[in-house]
Amino acid sequence: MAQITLIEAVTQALAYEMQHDQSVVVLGEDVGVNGGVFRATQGLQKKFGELRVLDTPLDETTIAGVTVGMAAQGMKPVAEAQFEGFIYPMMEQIACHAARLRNRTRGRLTVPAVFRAPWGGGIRAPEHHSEANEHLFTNIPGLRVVMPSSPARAYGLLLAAIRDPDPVMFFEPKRIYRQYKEEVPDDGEALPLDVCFVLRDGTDVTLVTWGAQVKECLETADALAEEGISAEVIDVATLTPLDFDTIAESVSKTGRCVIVHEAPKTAGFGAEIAARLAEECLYDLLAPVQRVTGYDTHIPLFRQEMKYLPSVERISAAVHKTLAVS
Amino acid sequence: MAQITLIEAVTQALAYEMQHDQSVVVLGEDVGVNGGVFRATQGLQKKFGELRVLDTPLDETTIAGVTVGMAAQGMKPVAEAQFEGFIYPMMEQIACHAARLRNRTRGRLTVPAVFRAPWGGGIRAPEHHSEANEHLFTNIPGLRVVMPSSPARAYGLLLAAIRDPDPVMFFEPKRIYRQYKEEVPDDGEALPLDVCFVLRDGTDVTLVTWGAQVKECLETADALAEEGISAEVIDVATLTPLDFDTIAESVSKTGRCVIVHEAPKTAGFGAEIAARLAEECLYDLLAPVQRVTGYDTHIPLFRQEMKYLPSVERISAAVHKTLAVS
Amino acid sequence: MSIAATFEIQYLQYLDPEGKQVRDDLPAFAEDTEHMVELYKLMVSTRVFDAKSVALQRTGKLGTYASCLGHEAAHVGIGSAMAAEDVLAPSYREYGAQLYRGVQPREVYTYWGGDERGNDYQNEPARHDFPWSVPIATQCLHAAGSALAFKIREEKRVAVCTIGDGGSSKGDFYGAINIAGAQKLPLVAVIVNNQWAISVPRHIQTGAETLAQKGIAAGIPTIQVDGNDIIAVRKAMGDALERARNGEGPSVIEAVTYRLGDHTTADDARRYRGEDEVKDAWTKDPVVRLRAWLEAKGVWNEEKEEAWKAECDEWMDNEVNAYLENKAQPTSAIFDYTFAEMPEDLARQREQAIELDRQ
Amino acid sequence: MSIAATFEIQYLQYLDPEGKQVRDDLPAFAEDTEHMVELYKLMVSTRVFDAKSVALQRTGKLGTYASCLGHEAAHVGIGSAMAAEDVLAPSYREYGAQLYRGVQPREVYTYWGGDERGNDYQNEPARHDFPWSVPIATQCLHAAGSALAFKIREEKRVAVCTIGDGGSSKGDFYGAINIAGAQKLPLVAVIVNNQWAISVPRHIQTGAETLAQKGIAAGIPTIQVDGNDIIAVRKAMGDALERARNGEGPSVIEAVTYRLGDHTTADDARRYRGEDEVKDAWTKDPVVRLRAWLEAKGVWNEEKEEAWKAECDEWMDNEVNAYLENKAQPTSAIFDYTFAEMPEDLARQREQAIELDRQ
Ligand SMILES: Cc1ncc(C[n+]2csc(CCOP(=O)(O)OP(=O)(O)O)c2C)c(N)n1
Ligand SMILES: Cc1ncc(C[n+]2csc(CCOP(=O)(O)OP(=O)(O)O)c2C)c(N)n1
Ligand SMILES: [Mg+2]
Ligand SMILES: [Mg+2]
Repeated sequence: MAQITLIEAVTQALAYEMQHDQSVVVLGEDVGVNGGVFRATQGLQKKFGELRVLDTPLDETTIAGVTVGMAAQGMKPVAEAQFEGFIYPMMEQIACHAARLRNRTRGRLTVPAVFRAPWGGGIRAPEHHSEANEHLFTNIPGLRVVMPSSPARAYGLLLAAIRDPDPVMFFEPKRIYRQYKEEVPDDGEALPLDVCFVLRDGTDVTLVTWGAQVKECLETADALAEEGISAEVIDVATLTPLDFDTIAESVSKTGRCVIVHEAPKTAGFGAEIAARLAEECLYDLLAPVQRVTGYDTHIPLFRQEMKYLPSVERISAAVHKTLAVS
Repeated sequence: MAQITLIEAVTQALAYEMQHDQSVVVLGEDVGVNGGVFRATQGLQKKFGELRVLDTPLDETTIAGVTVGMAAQGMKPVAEAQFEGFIYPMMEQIACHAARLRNRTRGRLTVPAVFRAPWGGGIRAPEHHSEANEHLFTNIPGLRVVMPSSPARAYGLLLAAIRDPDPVMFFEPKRIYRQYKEEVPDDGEALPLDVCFVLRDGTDVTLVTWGAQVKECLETADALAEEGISAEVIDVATLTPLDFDTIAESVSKTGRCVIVHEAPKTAGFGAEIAARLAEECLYDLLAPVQRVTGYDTHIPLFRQEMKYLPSVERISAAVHKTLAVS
Repeated sequence: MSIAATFEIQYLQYLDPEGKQVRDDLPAFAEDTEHMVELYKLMVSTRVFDAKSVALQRTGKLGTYASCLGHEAAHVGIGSAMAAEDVLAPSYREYGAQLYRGVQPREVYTYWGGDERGNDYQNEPARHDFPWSVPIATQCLHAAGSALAFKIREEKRVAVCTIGDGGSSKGDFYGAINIAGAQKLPLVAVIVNNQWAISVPRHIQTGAETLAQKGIAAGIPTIQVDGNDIIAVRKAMGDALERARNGEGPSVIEAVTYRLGDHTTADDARRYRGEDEVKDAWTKDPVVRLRAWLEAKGVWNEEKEEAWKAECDEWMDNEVNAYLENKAQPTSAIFDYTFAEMPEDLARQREQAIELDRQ
Repeated sequence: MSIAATFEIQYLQYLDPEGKQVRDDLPAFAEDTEHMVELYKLMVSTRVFDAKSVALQRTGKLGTYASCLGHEAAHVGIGSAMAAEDVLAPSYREYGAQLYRGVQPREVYTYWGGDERGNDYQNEPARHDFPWSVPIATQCLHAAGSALAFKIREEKRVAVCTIGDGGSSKGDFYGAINIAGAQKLPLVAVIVNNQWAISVPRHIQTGAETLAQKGIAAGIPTIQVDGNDIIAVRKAMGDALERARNGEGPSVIEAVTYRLGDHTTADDARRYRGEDEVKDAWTKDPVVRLRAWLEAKGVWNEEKEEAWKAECDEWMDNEVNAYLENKAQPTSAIFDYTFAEMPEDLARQREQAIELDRQ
């Protein structure tokens, strides 16, 4: 079996599901002949035709609204925003309709759609191409917000997202699109959308993260291990609805938690996890929860972006800070 | 001096600033002859003309983009979204330009604009007219998110918002637009945008809230006082950038904190405050932080909305829960 | 200078304000007087229904309500031209079209009475239609998306959206007709131009002489019709639907009418528009006009009118009673339609809310 | 049927692809051959600049870069027609217009080199222009807002936005021309139709025969011009600017051209378009065309061409050096432009970041 990258896993999941379910369609800007600017939809139009892999006019509002309309009439659209920085024009359709049509109509009409977008910084991209704005969607009821961080999880979670009867925001950390390969059997097996994944067991501290920062956290855990510190690493994967139990269990065990994300700190999704810990695990906490995040500024253009993104050094420093408390 | 309501205070602040600063203009849907659907701009067009109080075509994207353009060219626009549920089409202009033009151009162009919107539920309004979605803006660097909760604070904070050299989201809790009157001298005195207001001193527990829930919290504090419980009440007023120090000082004193807001719980702005407490005041906390909020659902249509909104009973119950811990 | 393209916007009218027929080439459906009487009856029942709604609101039994007074020809014309399998994506006052498609007055009351069940239309074909869309113009894209679904599935169905003069300023409207034009989707977008968007008059919305010409921007057929003349509306709809069903793509129709009432019951139109204008608009009343034409043809009279109105009154009273008897939803209903499957956290919140209710 | 409105889209061209003049009525500015030579020289320097940028990217000294190859007549035509006090709101490849208005090549390099200082144009009039706008079409509303500011302040200035064929599908473009039409704002919106939006061809964007006709939807004057003929572009711009300056309101101009290069250096156009099409487009090269015309007039020749190119090379080398010598901003710069006044929390984060850097 071939080893594939995260982006190839996305393509593989799309192809699998389009093959097995006629109601699945892909739409967005440049998704057709070009196969998407990152090649996520490479080869799909050739296989499934111009209508099921539809190049749209350049208007994200249109893409989102048409997606809602199709979904409500029985299709399973997978819409692409070319970059997460261009998802804003989709907000009205997502918040007012996709996320609530089921609720508004007492279940009469539903929106089984996926909104995909390449997410985050670290690839030396131009202005507005490096946003990490998942927070926009995490306070909207009726949405699932999902972020894969490995080829296998990209495949399994995307399949689950497409099959889910409700709308799913699916954010792909573009920084690790091609970072490494792994074997991902094309067996159509979905992964659950209601669990966090414990990627590494540990006893001294829990690192909670998602997306591109999973890699940084695993590397930090490696480095810490050399110092004799045992870090548990959790990939949240599905931010909302959140599987807090898995996190709580881990932090109850380790007593210490460092939350790592790329978005700005204030009101980033890390706040929710820290808040839950303060509410439900207060007595298990041996030290204040730490957040290692982007700063409360716009991500700088690429000449300085690495200074903005959480690094192994910054995560490590936070871990040491929490361990210093006894 | 006449006693005025919160909405009248908004009008008074707009009129004052338009009178004293020629660059201030008001724009939005129905803001002209009609004076806004809530009468926030009543009488302004008559006084300042059709161009400085401009009825726009029905397109919030247009309103937001034109606001950015005018502001960058030296005006101080105050734009209105008719309800906060209709602010979504403004998101792209707010996030990509208003909040970052200063940063993008290293200070060459700036956006001294205010985006006003009636906010929240509780007035038996139709579908999509009761949203509390301030969270959308709190993770966006470069924005101030402000919410007044009394006529005097509406006047002073709105003046400050208009004068601020950066963009301000100004959300007006429509539920208390006309709830009570107070004396608000039309003296052009602004209030600071970087402080939380301690509205009531207390020693046993700190209630942290904003917007329409300030009233609920003050009522709860009254009720608690009868039981001999002394609650401190903080009106956050400016959510971002947050004056955490005032909150920290209070919670360090009381050891207990209940955060109250109308938006859904998960990833609402209450999470940020709870997270900060967990990070910076962990050892002062005598009990887990509680959040009393809207549920993680869409606010129901009005026949059920009061069940959704935080009530004195729910806040009170949370206070008792935190006091039960010793 | 050479000419790259030329365009023409046609205006269609069969009945003038007095109900006099101004053209000889009546469409086939209009030759069928029995059918025209049916349409007339629905226009009347729509008006009776509407008056009842306003009355309910005035007596505190309904929340804010958006009246359709004056739009009866446009709305019934739209609804009656559509096939059952077509899909309607309305804004919030197209009751005349919706009643035709099976929406029940009690559902309208339930919705404006602050209860989500009003959006859960029980009868086909409305059951597969979209619910009222309050966020302006968003429904146009739902119709475009539906049309795309029909095209992909090779179904001979058409999606219809309605939009106001004000709404036609919003980017979504443009996006919808644009993708429909590019992909030749079976979409009919009807601009119900009632001259006002709450307090904002038509001329502040746009510098365009007609709203119909917005269709030119999308390169699609477009026409302006007298929106108070149901024959004109219905004819233009019929033509557009037929083209769409035959794979010939989308159309725009501007139906010129007038909002005779306030924007909603929360509005007071006297604040911003003169009485003369409204008085003048009443002389173009779509109901009076069709009645005059039908009476001239000898197929309608005062007696029938009274009988039908009485029937409508009874119908509406019945609907009102059904509405008023309807108990509020249980607390659990706040939670139960958020996801197909209830997340654990939400289930806990649900339990808490139910518990709180018990106390 | 009666006619509600009629429209005509004119097409303007003075020079054919061979540089042959196809009309006698040359505009005054074009009679001034010295001026035309100046325009030609800027078209050439723009092309030299562009080639240098691509080369810089290929050698790893620049990030992704959006080339303007083939757009020189359109861009220089736009920029040269504007008055200094006017405002330009470009998208991301209108260097020809921007160089004319004082943007320095080193600023362009700085921007695409991943440094915000590139947006901080130092020279007037560019200093009051908008920076590049990556979120498609958003700049059109900035121009409309600027135009509104000019109107309110009674300044005789015009705002100009440029937008691509793809971008003209986005709601913002429609919103901008619509409010401009409704309020008669001094706005000129130029659609630079280069046939492609990354990989999406013009016909997938819209069913409209011309993009110019989008102006009809806003009820404003609109024209289609040969975008490879700088005389046509400049003439249409001049007329539109004059109308706007005189209070006669906004215009749309469609400049028909072709994107001869890849969308950006991150793109490979061979994936989605045929070589024949590109070859054909090269026969309409705007630079060759103007040169032929100037040479026929006897005011330009090979020698002058070589001399000017050499001068441009030197200029660009100088700019490149200035760019490459520019040190990265200090860490504090990540924080310093977020607000006019630094919030306390942010100041703490700033200190931490600087501290981290020191380690
Ligand atoms: C996105 C959005 N913005 C604002 C509103 C508030 N609003 C409700 S109806 C209306 C006017 C609509 O006018 P028009 O489109 O002409 O339709 P009409 O009410 O006349 O049928 C406005 C501004 C809204 N519902 N949605
Ligand atoms: C809102 C938004 N969506 C998507 C993109 C990604 N994108 C960048 S350029 C482009 C195509 C633009 O085509 P066109 O408007 O024709 O301009 P051209 O590049 O041809 O000059 C796209 C889709 C973007 N920058 N902004
Ligand atoms: Mg209207
Ligand atoms: Mg293009």
